[in-house]
Amino acid sequence: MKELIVKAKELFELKIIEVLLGWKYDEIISDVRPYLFKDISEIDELIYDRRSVHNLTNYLPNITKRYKKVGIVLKGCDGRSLTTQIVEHRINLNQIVALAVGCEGVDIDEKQAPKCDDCPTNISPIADYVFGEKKTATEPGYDQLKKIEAMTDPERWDFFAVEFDKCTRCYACRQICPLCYCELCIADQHEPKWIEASAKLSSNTMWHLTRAYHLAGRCSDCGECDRICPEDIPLRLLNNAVEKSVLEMFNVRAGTIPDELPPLVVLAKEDPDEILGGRHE
Amino acid sequence: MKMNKEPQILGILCKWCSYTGADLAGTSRFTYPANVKIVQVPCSGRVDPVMIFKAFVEGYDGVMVSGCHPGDCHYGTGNYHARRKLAVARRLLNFVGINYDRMHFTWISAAEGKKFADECTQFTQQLKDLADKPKTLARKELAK
Amino acid sequence: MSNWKKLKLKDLNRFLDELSSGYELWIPEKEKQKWIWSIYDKTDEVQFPPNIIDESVKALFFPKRRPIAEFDLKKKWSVKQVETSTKPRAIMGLRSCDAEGINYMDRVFLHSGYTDELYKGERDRTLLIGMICDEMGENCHCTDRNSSPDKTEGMDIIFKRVPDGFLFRQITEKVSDILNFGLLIDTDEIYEAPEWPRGRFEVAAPEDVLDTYDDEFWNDVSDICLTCGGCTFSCPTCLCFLVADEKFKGKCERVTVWDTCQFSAYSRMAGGHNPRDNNAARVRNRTLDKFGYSERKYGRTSCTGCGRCVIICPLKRSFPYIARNLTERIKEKKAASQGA
Amino acid sequence: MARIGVFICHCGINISSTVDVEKVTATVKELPDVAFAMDYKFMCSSPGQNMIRNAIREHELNRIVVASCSPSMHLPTFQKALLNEQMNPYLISMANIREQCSWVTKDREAATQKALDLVTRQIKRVSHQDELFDIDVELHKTALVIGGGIAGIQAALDIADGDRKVILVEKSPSLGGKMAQLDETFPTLDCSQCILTPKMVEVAQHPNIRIMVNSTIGKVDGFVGNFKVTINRKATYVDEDKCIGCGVCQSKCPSEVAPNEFNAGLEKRPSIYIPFPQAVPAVPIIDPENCLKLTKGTCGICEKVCPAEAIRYDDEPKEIEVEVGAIIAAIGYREMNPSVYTEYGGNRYPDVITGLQFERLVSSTGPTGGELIRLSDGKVPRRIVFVKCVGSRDEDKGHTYCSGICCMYTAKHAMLYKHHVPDGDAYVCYIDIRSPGKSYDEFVRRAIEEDDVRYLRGRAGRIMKLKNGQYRVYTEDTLIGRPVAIDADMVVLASAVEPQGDAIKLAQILGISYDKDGFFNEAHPKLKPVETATAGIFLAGACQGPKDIPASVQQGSAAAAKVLSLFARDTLKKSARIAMVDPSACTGCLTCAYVCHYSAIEEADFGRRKVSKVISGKCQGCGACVATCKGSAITLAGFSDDELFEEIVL
Repeated sequence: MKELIVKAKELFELKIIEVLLGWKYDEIISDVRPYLFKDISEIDELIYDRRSVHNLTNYLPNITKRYKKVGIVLKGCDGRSLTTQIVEHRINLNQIVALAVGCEGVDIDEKQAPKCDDCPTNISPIADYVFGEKKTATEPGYDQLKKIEAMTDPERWDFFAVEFDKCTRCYACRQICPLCYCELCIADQHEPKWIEASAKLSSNTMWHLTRAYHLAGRCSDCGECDRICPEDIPLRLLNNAVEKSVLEMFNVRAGTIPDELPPLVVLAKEDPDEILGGRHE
Repeated sequence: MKMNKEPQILGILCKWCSYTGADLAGTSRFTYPANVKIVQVPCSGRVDPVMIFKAFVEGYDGVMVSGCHPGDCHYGTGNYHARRKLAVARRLLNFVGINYDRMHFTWISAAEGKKFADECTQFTQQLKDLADKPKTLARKELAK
Repeated sequence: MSNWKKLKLKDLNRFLDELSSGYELWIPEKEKQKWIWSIYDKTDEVQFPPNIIDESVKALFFPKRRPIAEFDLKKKWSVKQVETSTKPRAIMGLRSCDAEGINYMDRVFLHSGYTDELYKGERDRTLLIGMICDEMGENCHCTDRNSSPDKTEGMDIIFKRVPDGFLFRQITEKVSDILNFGLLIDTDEIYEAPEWPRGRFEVAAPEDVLDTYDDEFWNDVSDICLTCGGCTFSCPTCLCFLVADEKFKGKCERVTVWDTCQFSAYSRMAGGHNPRDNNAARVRNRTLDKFGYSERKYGRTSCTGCGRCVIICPLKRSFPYIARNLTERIKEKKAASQGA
Repeated sequence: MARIGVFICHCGINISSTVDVEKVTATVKELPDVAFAMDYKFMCSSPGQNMIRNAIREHELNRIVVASCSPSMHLPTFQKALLNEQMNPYLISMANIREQCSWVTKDREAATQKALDLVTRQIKRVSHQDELFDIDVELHKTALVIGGGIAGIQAALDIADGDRKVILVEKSPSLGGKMAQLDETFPTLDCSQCILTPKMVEVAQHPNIRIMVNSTIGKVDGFVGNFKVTINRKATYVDEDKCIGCGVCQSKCPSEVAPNEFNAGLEKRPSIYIPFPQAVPAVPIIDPENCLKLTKGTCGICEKVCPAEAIRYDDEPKEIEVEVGAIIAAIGYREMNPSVYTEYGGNRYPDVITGLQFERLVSSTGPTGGELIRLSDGKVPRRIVFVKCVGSRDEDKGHTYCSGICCMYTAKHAMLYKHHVPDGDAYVCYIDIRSPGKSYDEFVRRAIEEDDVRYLRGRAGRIMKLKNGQYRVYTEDTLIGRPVAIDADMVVLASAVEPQGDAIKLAQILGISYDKDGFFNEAHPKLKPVETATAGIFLAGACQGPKDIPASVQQGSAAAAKVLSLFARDTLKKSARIAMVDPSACTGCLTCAYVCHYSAIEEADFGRRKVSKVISGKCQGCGACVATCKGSAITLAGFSDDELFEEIVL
């Protein structure tokens, strides 16, 4: 990604950005990790390749508080998170210089991340500079999701009960999500206790339903929660189920259109009543 | 498999139309199953799907939400917002194994006492007809 | 004849069967690539991992969710205290770092002016049968924390794997009968301590660590830590909890639930003020607690060197990154102040 | 700590016949925080309320639960008891064990269990209820009256005479409504125009009334005391300030194609027209669909002949914004089109007309100048049949309700016929005669006894046109049990009263409810007949249900009295049940502002952050923002998460 490095240097030189959020190789952990480049001298270490799996937008709210002009390297899914962050007033777009890369997919444990199989947008909708090719959007396959959908109700619950039961409520999924940013998460509230603090099937179920619902029409399927979960709970399945509903019912793909309001706060008089009843196979 | 015992139903009704409709069912002496417990909210737009998730986790067999007919919301647009939220919640719950038919959303006006009683009766029957919901869903930690 | 006794490999299951007849026996079990603690089942094929068990033994004394009282919500004033089981229990295969963690829990729950009765109950009924690691794990660093895999403090019995079986030695007087089981035979073999590797993750002295409170360093760390709290849950000496009432169908349980200083809600006060409202402050708090505050309060740093925080970290770098950079930062500062 | 008093009502035997009230009382006594529980026959009665007051004092109660009828019925009653003991009125909660329990459950055990469950929920809820304080808001002391018929006119005049400003909006070119179309009125047979016209003139000349004709309501925002209303005024193509009402334009207009609305379509009118001679205001309007100038660009005669230069072919619709404190909906009714009644000819027979058409036919201002003749051939009808209940009390083709006024006006029509054609025959086919009201039954008797109108009890089955130009009405006389056929020269159908075509649309704009037929709903069928469920919006006239003139006038005056009593205050108490943002928990995403129907959420500073803030005067307490806030930073007082949680979770 030579052009990326050249452009980054130029932006630093022209003082268009103060810092750049990107990736670099860290020998301590022998892996690529997110890194905040603060000086032009570091830029040669900037990496973007199949190991750049992290969604960097999660760090933006903190960083934009400390720096006025922040450059960020964005994959397609990350850019969609950014769109929603901007609509929800988390980030001021004027502070951002978006370096959008034409994402060719990323790897988890040396295999292509499952999210990339379902990716409809390889380029960020917010882009000041574009590096790489835009791919024609393909419809998500949702292979895993469709397998679950094909099960009977009790089978589906049996499947999820096992998964939810594993949850230790470490909230890594919440912390890594760029769109989980409540000052006081509903799971941390004391009165009323919609979601009890202890890890047990009932409260875990509450947590996972609520988390997925709160991401409805917002989740960009960056897959970070799924990757990070220490118990390997298939969180993407839940996200995708909601994502698919929102697409089918409201024809909205979260974050793909800048300035578009999230579908659950849109006033939609024309929605058909059928969305409240009848089956949606 | 059918349920023998009466299914427990939580009815969340908007104050202006549906709660008044439920009152009218009483005034007109239309009977319906006693297992419907009504909670009043100012508007169906006040209904947060988290309440519905909680109701299922707490062991209710079905949840019924009703507001003013589209266009008739006392607050103008609350029921449109509710419709979107609840439609998403409903499909999410179905995805984890809680059947669509355990959630019943309807519009009942203040004049529709008969409709309210009928909806309650039909919904109760619908829940009885459903295969037993996953037993594990109701919390059992305290029973342990 | 040494003060060790030997159990032949073929007798292991019979030994465990006999042990489990008098004790609720907990042993490590491998589940989906991870070692966890589980109750011994006669059909199990028993294995002991070469070094740490992924799940900390903390949860066996201080579970993530621990009922402490019960109420009946349909009656007035109906509080009932929860009592612990008195059935004898043995935990077999824990490591020196686990024992260090238990020692630390003892300091917090038993010897700091207040006794946690539920913890004491669990502690009193438990026999600790420790194992000396075969080798130190990739992330182990107990040797840098004033300990080593063969440290026996806190154990009741210790054992070591040898090619054809196990060597056992009694440490405390708590139980002697176990070593008199017929299956344990006298032997001349003894355990010889090897030279354990050191210097993996050295950390500066507590006073120097505490001195970094206002350092800009913490801001840099925070940019790449999610404050997910995974490290605190897996840590054997992170003991924060919150008290919650959990109600269901007219009954209520008051429970303690693990909490973590890594969550913003942890330090949020009733009026909404949050003294640690950013990642930097929270990461700093945890690090300073492990290597500074705990030393002041309980006389020793609370990090046992088990390395679980490294394993669990979703970003794979919290501890080594922080430790190395912190120590370097302190060195830099010292050099600078000496130079000046 | 909560000290809860629980008061359980028998409601005579309304509750206690299916609910074991004593058992419920004994059981709730044992619940935590319940300091006192009792049951009584009529909790809402004066002794009942005194029991509550005494218990508050004696047992130092700080929360009250009353289990009785629906809170919509008696919550204010019990709140008063609290207020009398200096307790905050929001510290009470009601369990609805009558409408939603004893009246809908037959099984005693199930009803008792349900009642216990409902009371328990309210006991749990009430400890989470906080003291709330109503808010004072200023109000605009101007009323908006929608509809310029007799009900609207009466309401506007009464309010204006009370020295408050009124904006009177009428969608047609003139005030007057249906009453202006009537000939004589029952039961006194005084001339409708003669009693209405002075009132119309009074309205026109009243300094406190602003008339806006040719106008409809586009949008209503805000709340009681502070409505913002957008009024859409049609393009009329006539400058009303310049027009002198001479009517020359109307007489010279060459395009007479559109049906005359005022004369119920019995004749055509010009494309520039004053609807009727006494119209107020007496300003013509151009019908843009038929005007040759506006459709084809030709003609232009009216502009040439107008002595006042008042014609404006470039006129455009206007949106006018007004701020008002109260609204009265008085849009009246429309006569049902009997076209669905194909058995009565379905509008194909020229001499089978509706009641309103008959009014125009006998009126001296009507198409025939008051001469009663057949429109088909100009002959005087020698025999006439009146068919009642066309579209009323007919589930299949019409409406289920009784239109109420037809019995009376049919009697009047028959009498008028006999006065015009003394030697003619008048028949009335009726199902029932409904004539309650002062001098009403006497009026009907007069028609039968003095004017020799023949009443046949039976529903007319069919009307057939005969070759000789007559119409054969097949009916039966159920009193003698024989089929009857009458050959008549003219048939008048008493077509049903039904809501205006745009009634539902207006209800939705106003945010008021309507019944299955489309009539607007009053807040309470007996006790709040002119109020709607929306504070500050009132009803008058036939838009609420079929009504005759006296009833419409009464309701107009009643609504005006309500408005005047509202305007007697300088500020309004607004319910404390509104939303509040906890700024420390708010992330400032402002998604709450996107869902707020009242634009009641604005951005505010909180330390270094931007957060949402509720404008308390604007918030109406719907709670859409609360359900949208993922971080639960917004609380709706009275319907907080805490309160609802306790009701949901048992």
